[in-house]
Amino acid sequence: MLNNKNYRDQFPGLHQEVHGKPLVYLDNAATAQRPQVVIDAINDYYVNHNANIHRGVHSLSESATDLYENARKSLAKLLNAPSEKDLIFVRGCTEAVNLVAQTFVRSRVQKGDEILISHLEHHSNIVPWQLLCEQTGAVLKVIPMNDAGELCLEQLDDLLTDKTKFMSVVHVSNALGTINPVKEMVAKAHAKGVPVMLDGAQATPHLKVDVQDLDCDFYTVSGHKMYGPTGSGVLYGKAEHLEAMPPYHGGGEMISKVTFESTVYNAVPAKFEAGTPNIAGGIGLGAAAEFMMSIGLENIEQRDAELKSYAEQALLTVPGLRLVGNAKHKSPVFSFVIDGIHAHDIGTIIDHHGVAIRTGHHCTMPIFQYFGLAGSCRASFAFYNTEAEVDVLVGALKKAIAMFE
Amino acid sequence: MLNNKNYRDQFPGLHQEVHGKPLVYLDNAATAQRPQVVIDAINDYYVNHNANIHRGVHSLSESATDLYENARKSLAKLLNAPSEKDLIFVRGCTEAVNLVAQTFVRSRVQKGDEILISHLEHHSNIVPWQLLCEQTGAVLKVIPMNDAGELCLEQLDDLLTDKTKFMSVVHVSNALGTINPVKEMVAKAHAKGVPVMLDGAQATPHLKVDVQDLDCDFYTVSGHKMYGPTGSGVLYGKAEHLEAMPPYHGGGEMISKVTFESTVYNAVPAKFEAGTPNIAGGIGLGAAAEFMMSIGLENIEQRDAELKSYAEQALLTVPGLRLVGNAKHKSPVFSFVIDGIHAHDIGTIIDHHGVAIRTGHHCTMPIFQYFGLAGSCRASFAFYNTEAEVDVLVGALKKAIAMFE
Amino acid sequence: MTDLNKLYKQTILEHNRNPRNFGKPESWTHHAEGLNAICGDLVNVYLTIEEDVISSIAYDGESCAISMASASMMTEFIKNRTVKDALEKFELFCQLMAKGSDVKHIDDLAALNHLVTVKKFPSRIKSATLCWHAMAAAINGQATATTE
Amino acid sequence: MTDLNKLYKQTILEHNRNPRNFGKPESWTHHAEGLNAICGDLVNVYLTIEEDVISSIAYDGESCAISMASASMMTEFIKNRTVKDALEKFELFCQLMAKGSDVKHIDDLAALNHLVTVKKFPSRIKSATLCWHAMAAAINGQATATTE
Ligand SMILES: Cc1ncc(COP(=O)(O)O)c(C=O)c1O
Ligand SMILES: Cc1ncc(COP(=O)(O)O)c(C=O)c1O
Repeated sequence: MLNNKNYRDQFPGLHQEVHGKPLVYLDNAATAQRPQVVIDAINDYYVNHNANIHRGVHSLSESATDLYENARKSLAKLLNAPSEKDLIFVRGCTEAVNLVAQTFVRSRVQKGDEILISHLEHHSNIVPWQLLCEQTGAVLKVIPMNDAGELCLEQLDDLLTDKTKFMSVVHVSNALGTINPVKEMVAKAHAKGVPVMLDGAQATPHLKVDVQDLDCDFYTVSGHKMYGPTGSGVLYGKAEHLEAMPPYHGGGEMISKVTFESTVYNAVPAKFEAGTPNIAGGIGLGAAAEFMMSIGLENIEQRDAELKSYAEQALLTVPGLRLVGNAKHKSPVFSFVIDGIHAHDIGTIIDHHGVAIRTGHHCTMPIFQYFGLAGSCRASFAFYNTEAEVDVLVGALKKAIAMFE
Repeated sequence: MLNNKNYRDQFPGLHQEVHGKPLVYLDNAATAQRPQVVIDAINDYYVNHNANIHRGVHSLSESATDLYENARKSLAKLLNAPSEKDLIFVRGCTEAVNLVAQTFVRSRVQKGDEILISHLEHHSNIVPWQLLCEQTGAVLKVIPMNDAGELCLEQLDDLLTDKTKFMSVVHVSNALGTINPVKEMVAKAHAKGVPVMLDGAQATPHLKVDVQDLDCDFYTVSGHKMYGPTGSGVLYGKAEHLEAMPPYHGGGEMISKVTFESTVYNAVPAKFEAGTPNIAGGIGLGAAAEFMMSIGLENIEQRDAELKSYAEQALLTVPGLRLVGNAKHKSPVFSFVIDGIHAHDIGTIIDHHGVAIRTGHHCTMPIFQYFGLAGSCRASFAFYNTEAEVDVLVGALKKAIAMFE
Repeated sequence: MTDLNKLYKQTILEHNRNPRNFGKPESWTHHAEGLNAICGDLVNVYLTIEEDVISSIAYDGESCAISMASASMMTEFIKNRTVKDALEKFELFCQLMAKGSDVKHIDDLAALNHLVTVKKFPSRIKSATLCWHAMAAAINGQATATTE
Repeated sequence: MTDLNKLYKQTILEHNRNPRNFGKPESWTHHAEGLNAICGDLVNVYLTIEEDVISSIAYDGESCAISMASASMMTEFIKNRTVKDALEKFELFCQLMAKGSDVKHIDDLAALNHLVTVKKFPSRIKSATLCWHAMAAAINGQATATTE
């Protein structure tokens, strides 16, 4: 069992006041707090190993390179990737999706081909495909969802046609918390020969992810959502794809030989990592991965389940509150609306009680179009949140309602 | 006059030992050390303002957004940009060049059109154009250089033809230190109606840069080279270009409205900043800009000049040492080779005396092809380096030579 | 009374309960939508301009109480003004609400000055100005105004 | 003697002064270039393979002392071995030099074991293995070997 109190102590950002009230941070799906070990790893690089990586023969550059490459190994372990060479460091999930769209997919699609996404996607997994469709004449298809906020999987086989060249779906919805049955979806797509990318932005903070077991072709990780630094993330890709794909950015590191006439690209993953990367960010993300493994993903999953059931019951005691999305499998993320009060007003009011939630469309406008809503309030939990914080949230919501009466 | 000692104290990375010897860090052109204020700014964000930006109504998100947007203002001040809205946060110069190539330039070139760069470019300002040429059928043209490592400007007018659609040149060469007369070059290009990007990676750490005075269309800044965090940087663009350009990455933040059928893009600069950015990196970069302005760029320029003349004289006392590149206007960067000893061997040997230099082609292979060399040793100075450190370098080089005798 | 109470009780809720000029009119000469990109707020402003005078103005949309109340106040305030005057008041209102500025009151803005309390909630300033941007856009013939 | 001196004095400089099998031969049956992407090191390896035996082997290129000495040693060591044997020795040498491994000596590698000191300078391991990768690439019909 997870000793919640001990872990809370390790997150300095949790221990502060907002408007004179103790902070209740329930905006974890937007970005998580970072544990001291992550902040220390960043500091340690800047103070003791501050150098550029890969290119230097001097000692600082060597040790910085080791730290960075060890971080890649930690991430490979977290995701159970076959090799750390299958991981490309990126700024976050958004860059990862754009990278795959503009390299792997762009080199394979022609006019009339189809790209399949789902109704649950974050804008990051919609707009890059719209741009690609504009550029290539490909067509965007969407797996529909139902009133519970679950995907209509019975339609998947029909949506996977001869023209489908790629499928990209979210593992866990940031807006509704829905956990999609991605292993089954990958299998269905593969049965039709369609490669699959999974958007893992909201999955890695909560679930044990095994890319080999999922058998996905690509998997995206957002560092800042899994307790790591901002501007960090990784893209996992099957080795055969990474080898075959054209490069993304041109620049230093990603080449082995440059003349003005021609250029020989470097081996994977360097081929996709042009320029000086976010070195401190990568190192901090490695520390976050090690931190999560030291807690144990099964412990995090268990704690999530406890918080989820407590929060769900507590929220339903708020008069006029309606939950948006109630998938059978979901993460501790709650989208809700309250009769007669706009989400932004609720957000502003409960902030004055120290409670940080997100309001609006959460970068998933199509989901809210489906429900005929402009947006929602979203309370999203991490394993370090407590039942007492749920109570503060509920109390604050009741005060907001009182104010509007 | 700059009190060097005081400033050294503010860089924690300078005060350590390597192989039991005090570190002499002369690899500043690869990446600089960071002052404590930059490290503190990163920490402060993670500890006191840890939240995602732009999207939240809660207090932490507001203060994080303010810090991030104030950083943009500091950068605008440093570069004398007309407005902070003309600055796009990027990972570094490499991303900036790729962004401009794939948006502004790609939408303007056709088969047979020409892109003009120079022989002094870093791979980051070569390979993105080669990729673009492959994609569009455009042709890459190169402004030649002379034995001093200066560009042959008398040929520029002829190289700017009716077909030239864009010119991208380095402000200060990372390999040789050459400071190009970029204002004059911009004027010549503009006279032929050609827009210009300047690669400022090595300029901002050393020179007062005024984008309005230079009148360049785009200017790139690498944060990690100007005492800021890794994974940070900005692209300056003239407002009219940024407005007109198609977006780069698709994702959250860069849109105002998404449906599966169509998408409305957000205003500049958000249009180019899809996804969660490197928030801590941007904030740290703002702190670096403020730090540099507090020292005064004119003081940095003066200190550079002192160090440069001292180092040049000292290096020339090393037997068999030959400087590569001796431009009239140059930065305190010295590329050199020593008869009969390969650069990497020198690098390894002097590292054992605590001296960190870079060896190899410094991501500028064409420069070394010109000189018929595989690479060089490069000692690159920052204002915090000292004359005593120059002496240590020279002593270490002499010991390396003795070892090979 | 806390700022929070002041903002909601005094200024906002009254207009929310009794919105003036709310709803899509049967006809209009000028229209624009105001979009707040970040949070998805939407306000439509409909104007009828006759001989340079805004003879009628209405709004609808889906938006927070601050935004809706601001729109309600704006329509009351703008109705029967000349186009030129309306645009001048738009500028003044933006000055009043500008983040960082210390302006607390602008004589020409009469009752609208109460909205200055919104500045204590910086992320909500755009809620208050959204309808004004839409109004100005409509006059200028633009279909959409966004407050980034 | 420091590691640095040991590396350079004992192992490397002798081969640098008297390189064995240096220079581009008049003819060969197999060739590959080895490129060290990071630092721009270049080694060409030329083999003549007759009935599965490497009857002659030579190298040239522009590279550091470690890389050049390693190539010189390799050519002495590999000459007259069968292709199969050469590839096995390549594997063994890579094991010896692998970053992180504790292997200090491999019986089958005889004189080459001195190069293990290079492991004290991790960024230079690739200098020592570059020629070996090129040799293996040449045998396998690849034009270029890179050590990322
Ligand atoms: C489901 C999902 N996908 C993608 C993203 C974008 O990730 P990032 O912020 O790392 O670019 C997010 C977060 O905003 C998300 O929640
Ligand atoms: C002149 C020059 N341009 C571009 C770059 C690439 O910059 P970054 O490391 O920020 O991608 C560098 C640094 O490596 C450089 O020195």
